[in-house]
Amino acid sequence: MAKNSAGETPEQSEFRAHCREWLKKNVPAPPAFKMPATSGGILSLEQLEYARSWQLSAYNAGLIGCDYPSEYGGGGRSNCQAIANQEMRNARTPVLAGMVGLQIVAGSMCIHGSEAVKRRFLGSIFSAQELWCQGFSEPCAGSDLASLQTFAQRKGDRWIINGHKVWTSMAQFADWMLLAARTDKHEKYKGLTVFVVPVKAELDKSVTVRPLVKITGDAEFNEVRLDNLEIEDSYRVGEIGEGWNVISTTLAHERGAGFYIEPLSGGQGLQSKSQKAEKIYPLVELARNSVKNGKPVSEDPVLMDRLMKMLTRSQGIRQMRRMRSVKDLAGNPARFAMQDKVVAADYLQQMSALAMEIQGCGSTLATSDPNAPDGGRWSRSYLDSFGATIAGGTNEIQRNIIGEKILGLAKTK
Amino acid sequence: MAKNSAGETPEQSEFRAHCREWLKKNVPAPPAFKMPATSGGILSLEQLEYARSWQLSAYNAGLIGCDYPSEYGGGGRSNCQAIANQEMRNARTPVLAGMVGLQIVAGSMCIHGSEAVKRRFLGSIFSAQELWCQGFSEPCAGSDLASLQTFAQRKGDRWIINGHKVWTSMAQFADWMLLAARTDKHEKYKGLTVFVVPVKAELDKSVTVRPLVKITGDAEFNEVRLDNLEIEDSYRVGEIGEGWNVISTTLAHERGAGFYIEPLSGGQGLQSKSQKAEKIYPLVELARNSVKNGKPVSEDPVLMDRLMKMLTRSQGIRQMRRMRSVKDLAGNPARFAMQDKVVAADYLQQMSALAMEIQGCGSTLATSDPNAPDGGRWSRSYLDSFGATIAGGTNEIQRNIIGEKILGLAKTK
Amino acid sequence: MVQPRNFGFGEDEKALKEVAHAFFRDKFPTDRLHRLVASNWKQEQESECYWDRSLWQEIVELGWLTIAVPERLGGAGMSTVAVAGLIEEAGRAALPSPLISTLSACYILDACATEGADLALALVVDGKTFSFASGDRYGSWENETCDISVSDGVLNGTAWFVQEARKADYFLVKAKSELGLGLYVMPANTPGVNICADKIIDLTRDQAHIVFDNVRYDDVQVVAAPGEAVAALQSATPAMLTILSADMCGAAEWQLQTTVEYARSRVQFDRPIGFFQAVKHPLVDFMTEIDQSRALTYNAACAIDHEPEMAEQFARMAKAAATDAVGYGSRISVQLHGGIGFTWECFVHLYMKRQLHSQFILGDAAYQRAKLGALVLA
Amino acid sequence: MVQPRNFGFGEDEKALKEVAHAFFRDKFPTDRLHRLVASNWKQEQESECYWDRSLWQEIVELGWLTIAVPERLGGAGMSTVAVAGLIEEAGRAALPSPLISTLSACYILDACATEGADLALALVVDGKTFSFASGDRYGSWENETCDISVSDGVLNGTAWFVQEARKADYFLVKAKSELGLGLYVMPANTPGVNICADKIIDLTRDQAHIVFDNVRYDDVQVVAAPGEAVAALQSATPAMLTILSADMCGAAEWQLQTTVEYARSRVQFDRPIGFFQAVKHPLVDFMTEIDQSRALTYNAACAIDHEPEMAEQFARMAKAAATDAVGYGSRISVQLHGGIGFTWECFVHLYMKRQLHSQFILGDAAYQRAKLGALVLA
Repeated sequence: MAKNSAGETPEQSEFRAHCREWLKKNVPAPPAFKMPATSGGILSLEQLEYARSWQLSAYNAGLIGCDYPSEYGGGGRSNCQAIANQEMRNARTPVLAGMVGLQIVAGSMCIHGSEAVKRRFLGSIFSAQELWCQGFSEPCAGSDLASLQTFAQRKGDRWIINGHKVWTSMAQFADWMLLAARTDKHEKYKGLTVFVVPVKAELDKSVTVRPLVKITGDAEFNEVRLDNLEIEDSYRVGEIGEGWNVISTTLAHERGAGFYIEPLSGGQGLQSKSQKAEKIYPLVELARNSVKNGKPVSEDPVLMDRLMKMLTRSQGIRQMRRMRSVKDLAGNPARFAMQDKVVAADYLQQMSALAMEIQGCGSTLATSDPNAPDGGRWSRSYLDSFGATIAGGTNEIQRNIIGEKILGLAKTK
Repeated sequence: MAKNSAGETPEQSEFRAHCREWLKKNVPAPPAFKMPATSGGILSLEQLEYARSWQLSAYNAGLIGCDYPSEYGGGGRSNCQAIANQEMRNARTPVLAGMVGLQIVAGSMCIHGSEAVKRRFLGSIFSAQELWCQGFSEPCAGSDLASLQTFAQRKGDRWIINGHKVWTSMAQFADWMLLAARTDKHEKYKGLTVFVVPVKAELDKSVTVRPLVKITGDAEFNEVRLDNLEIEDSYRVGEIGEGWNVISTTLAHERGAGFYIEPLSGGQGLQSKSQKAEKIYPLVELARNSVKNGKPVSEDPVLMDRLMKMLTRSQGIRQMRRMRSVKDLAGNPARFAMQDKVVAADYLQQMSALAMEIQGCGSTLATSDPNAPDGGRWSRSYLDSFGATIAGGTNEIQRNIIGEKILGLAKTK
Repeated sequence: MVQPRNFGFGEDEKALKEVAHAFFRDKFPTDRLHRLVASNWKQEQESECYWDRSLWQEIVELGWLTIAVPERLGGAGMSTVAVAGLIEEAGRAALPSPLISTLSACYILDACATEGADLALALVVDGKTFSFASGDRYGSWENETCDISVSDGVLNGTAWFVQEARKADYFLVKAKSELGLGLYVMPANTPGVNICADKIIDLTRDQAHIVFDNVRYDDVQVVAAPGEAVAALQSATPAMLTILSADMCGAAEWQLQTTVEYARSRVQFDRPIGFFQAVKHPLVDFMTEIDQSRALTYNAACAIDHEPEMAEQFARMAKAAATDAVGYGSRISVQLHGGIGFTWECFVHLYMKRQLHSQFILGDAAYQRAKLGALVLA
Repeated sequence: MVQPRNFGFGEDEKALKEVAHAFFRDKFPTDRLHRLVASNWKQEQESECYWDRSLWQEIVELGWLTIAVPERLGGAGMSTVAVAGLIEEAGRAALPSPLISTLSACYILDACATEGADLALALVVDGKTFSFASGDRYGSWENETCDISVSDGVLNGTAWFVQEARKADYFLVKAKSELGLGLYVMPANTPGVNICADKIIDLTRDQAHIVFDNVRYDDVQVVAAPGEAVAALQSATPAMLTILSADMCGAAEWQLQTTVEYARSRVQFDRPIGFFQAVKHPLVDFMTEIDQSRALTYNAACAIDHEPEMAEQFARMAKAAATDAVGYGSRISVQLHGGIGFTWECFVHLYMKRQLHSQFILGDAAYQRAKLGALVLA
């Protein structure tokens, strides 16, 4: 296909122009109330409605689900979601309410779901008419996800489900859950099956949602108990016993290494006009404005050395993401895709730790303290960064997977 | 037992006085030729004879083998070797020729050897009348030492031995080797047996010694091939099939965590009057005397920060060794003993790397270059440091052992 | 060697440490700490000041508050090594208390060697608690920086980052005048002394900035005359660094043992996770760092007692090593606990937050190394 | 974005890199390198200068020496991204050659934009090799430091740490006069130019200090007049840093793949050692560092071609990242090979030594970051 100087097909160029045009007119002003930086941080209904109505509007303009088949409510385009993402990022659009559905559910549902499931659910995921949560982790199944114990008992054309899920963000708002359950107690990996189960409709009946408090004191996650929840077999995603496949596809999408590129929230709530990797630039500002032990931090060579290390890393991550799309240079693109989460999570943690050191004693102050430098965001972000290094597969497990899948090393197990 | 203010028994105080007195008069002047810093670096016969005659003289004065039973040629004292070591270190005594025998062989021979073996060999180890090498590692048995393949075939009251040993320092000078061999091919750990085998007497007959060149270009090690070497069963150390026990005792002594404290070379060949851990002070000197990118290194805060980190670590190791002997503070003394090798090896490597950075471009120069700063010793010592992190059990394996033995974690295997 | 080889850790020191160990183990186990400081998880509690006053009363009655007060003033006058041993045990329990702040004040007061200082030390013997009020707006640990000024017998200004401020009966206030820095003892309830609680992350401490608004004082409250404070502070700095390091080492050992216990019991992939080197090796590394930090801490304490010319160097090494050790160890203690470590209900975050706080108080690792470098090169 | 998203890595760049990859794979496998530079292990060889001149002749005939020479002077005039791609492949082979030194000189000469510089570039087109002679006694990379002075048409002094000195036909000499720094082209065989070989650790390079003893020159040899050199050097610095980084990335990938291969085949405890996380995780970390360094290197190359105002920042990032990556990677490549990695016969030490050399040339990581900090805060 002919490509222009930026390496884009005519379809892509045209789509980019459309996005830019539409965004110029349709990005809403930030609301009067505070919005979180990610959909996981949505706690109130007014936040939810704001994020939801933005997603619907962006979906109607064709910026969400661009690369999914049109028969399921997608845009039917090819390699356009990344373009919409760039433009949404540049336009600093609001958080998308249905990120769990978009990032975690849609990709594997489209790959493994039945025709009926895809027609029933995908469109409402894109439009945020229905919200989703993910039901994989359990208290005893963290890194070793396949040891999960939630059990689905077959009963004719129905399944009766009992179990206990944790780390379920958005469960308090979700209409549906993508649930991984055991259907065979004798086979570890081959005894799993994935289902779509109702949450909101069953709330306080066969489904109980309870907030789970994080290390920061925030309740962004939930635990969900399922007691004799009954669903029809048509709500199954993939074959019986093939759940591990579905889970793997889902996790790959969650880690940004899946087949579909998920839409990105635009960072309206972020302080800088940037992706995570660029958050370093506020750190340069912080260094400029901070005084430590009687001298400006920008004149402290030891801290400046470490800051430049972080700046280099930030730019390295950014350029790695760029190189990932340049096939002739990237070699195996999976190599780039699979390391992204590990590298970005470690970076976020180290950068936050450095920011705390720049602030010195100021880092003892919580976000609620009016004297906290930079609003206390860096200490908070350090504590929060363990979400990134633990959730969605710990960095330790990720390194195993990369070593095995990319470098071909023997399996650690 | 009554102790004086330094925590010493009367026997210890008296012994310390004796050492000090004797050393004052009997430490020989450094020879005209260059001596290596460790016995493993002895390459010429004149070096060997110098180190050998010093050891004999120190042994005759009672400073070597102090804590071994007197019936085997030891000093019959209790907890006195450490005192002799301190005094020898302070007196900057020469290298001891028979370090392999003293450090590696004597302890486990005394614990596991037959009465005949102990009477035959221990005294000549202490006096350096006979020199030793260690025959454990093989090309395919490094970290996994118990997978060694050298085979000893029983034939009446004799054994016929075939195999290939590597990393055998001092083999070119050794009279004897402490050999680990397989006596049962069906049992991994329980199929091993340890023997004393002749080297010098069988050289170029059933024993072949060939130098093994290190990463630095030096040939401090050897490989040793055994072809139908025959020995009597009385040369066995420990029971048949109990070799792994003997090996473990030996390795513990090699790592400084054994029952017996081995004598120390006194550091006459070292540039500073100090143990390894104190080598940092020359680094402070180096920093004072180095110029990098147009300014003195002592005015470079980034390098000074790292230098102070090393200085702190050096002092930390030193104080840890001190605390190890203070039972009420140390808790489990094995915890201190077992980590010493790992920590010291990592430290040596990191310190050398820092010295290279202090020297900058000068670190490209080899020891043979007359312009090399500090004689090129730091780049050399960096390369050599992999001996410390690999030999005698890699640091990776050491960390396993510590985690399992001290912290009680599950075995990694 | 000037120092006794055994750090001066004799029978008295041993007995004190053993008693303290048993006391905290029995009377203040971690679940009690969690109930005390973390049972309510609302953000507002960040400005709360939870401590167990009856437990504190027992500690006072055990005489631990006075161990650094000279015998001639009625204190126990124990060695710094003994103090380090006690504080190591308190740190293991992450005890919310004004113990460290009061002992630190004792070292400063003792270095002042004035009549006023002796009177203040007598208050400690009476069970009164102290905190040193000296930080500037930016949390500087330089002796010279100060946001409080004194003139005409009146103090004005603000002391920032004052530790355990709401647990202190008295403040030891650093203030500047034209003649230099002086130190003043000030009852916490003096009119014009406004304690403004900070909202902090560490749930086991409290911290405040204290606004002095035309606060008058008597001559007897002057424990170091203008120009005399810096020498006293310099002399007390090694002890302040050393006891904080001891607290960090004790808390670090708790972090290590708790995480080791988890790694022994948590099963994933059909194995206790301690099987995996990605779990095992970091724990071993943390252990080696703790042991070096502890050894450096006792070495510093022993130097204060026996080799004062080396005390500052050794104390800066101890604080630098402890700060790096607990930075690393806090991270892995949460990380290796996995999902549960990221929750409020798990105990490890209490220690991580305490250690984060300790890392910054009295200056972080790079700060100690910069000071050390100046001393070594001097 | 000013830069093309694909780094400007188009068909020509791709073709060149692929040809180079196959060329080095087929003609200069590592066993051949080992035979060439390490078959004799005596210390004396540290001053030897082994290179394969017939292989070099093939490289010259392929035109790779001229890829950075402008087309108007008969060169290939390719993009810096193309140059980076070529050097990455040469680095993977750890090629002993004056390729980097000559290409670096081309960038400096091109920036001089003088008649003399054009004549010198024409020499490159004729297959002549160059090296930049500029270092001071302490190996400073500051443009301002210089131990060679020029007066009355005569050069005197010493250039230190000159790369590939015995493989160079010409030196590009930096010298100072009252009017400032100038650059001079000097045939290696000029009387009074004394090449004193250094004994170095890296077996794949040669290095010398060059003593200039009353060396005369013609006007045409002046490629940058006194006072003009600093601007030219500043302009060429990003390219010099970038191609060295490319070499380091290529060599690093060899280190990674070779160690991965060993971890897949070496069996201990009945398992390929790659099973163990203490082997697996460091390899993964090294991979991520290589990939960031490579991405930064191509980003810097692309900036030189398209976004020159950012070129120095990006090039310093690339060299800093590559230096840290290969420091780590060299260490683990030897460590994870265990005993065999500590021997002369194993290939990994050749790469470790080359990387150690590269880490220091043009300034180490901390130096790059200090420069970067000044640029960012400016």
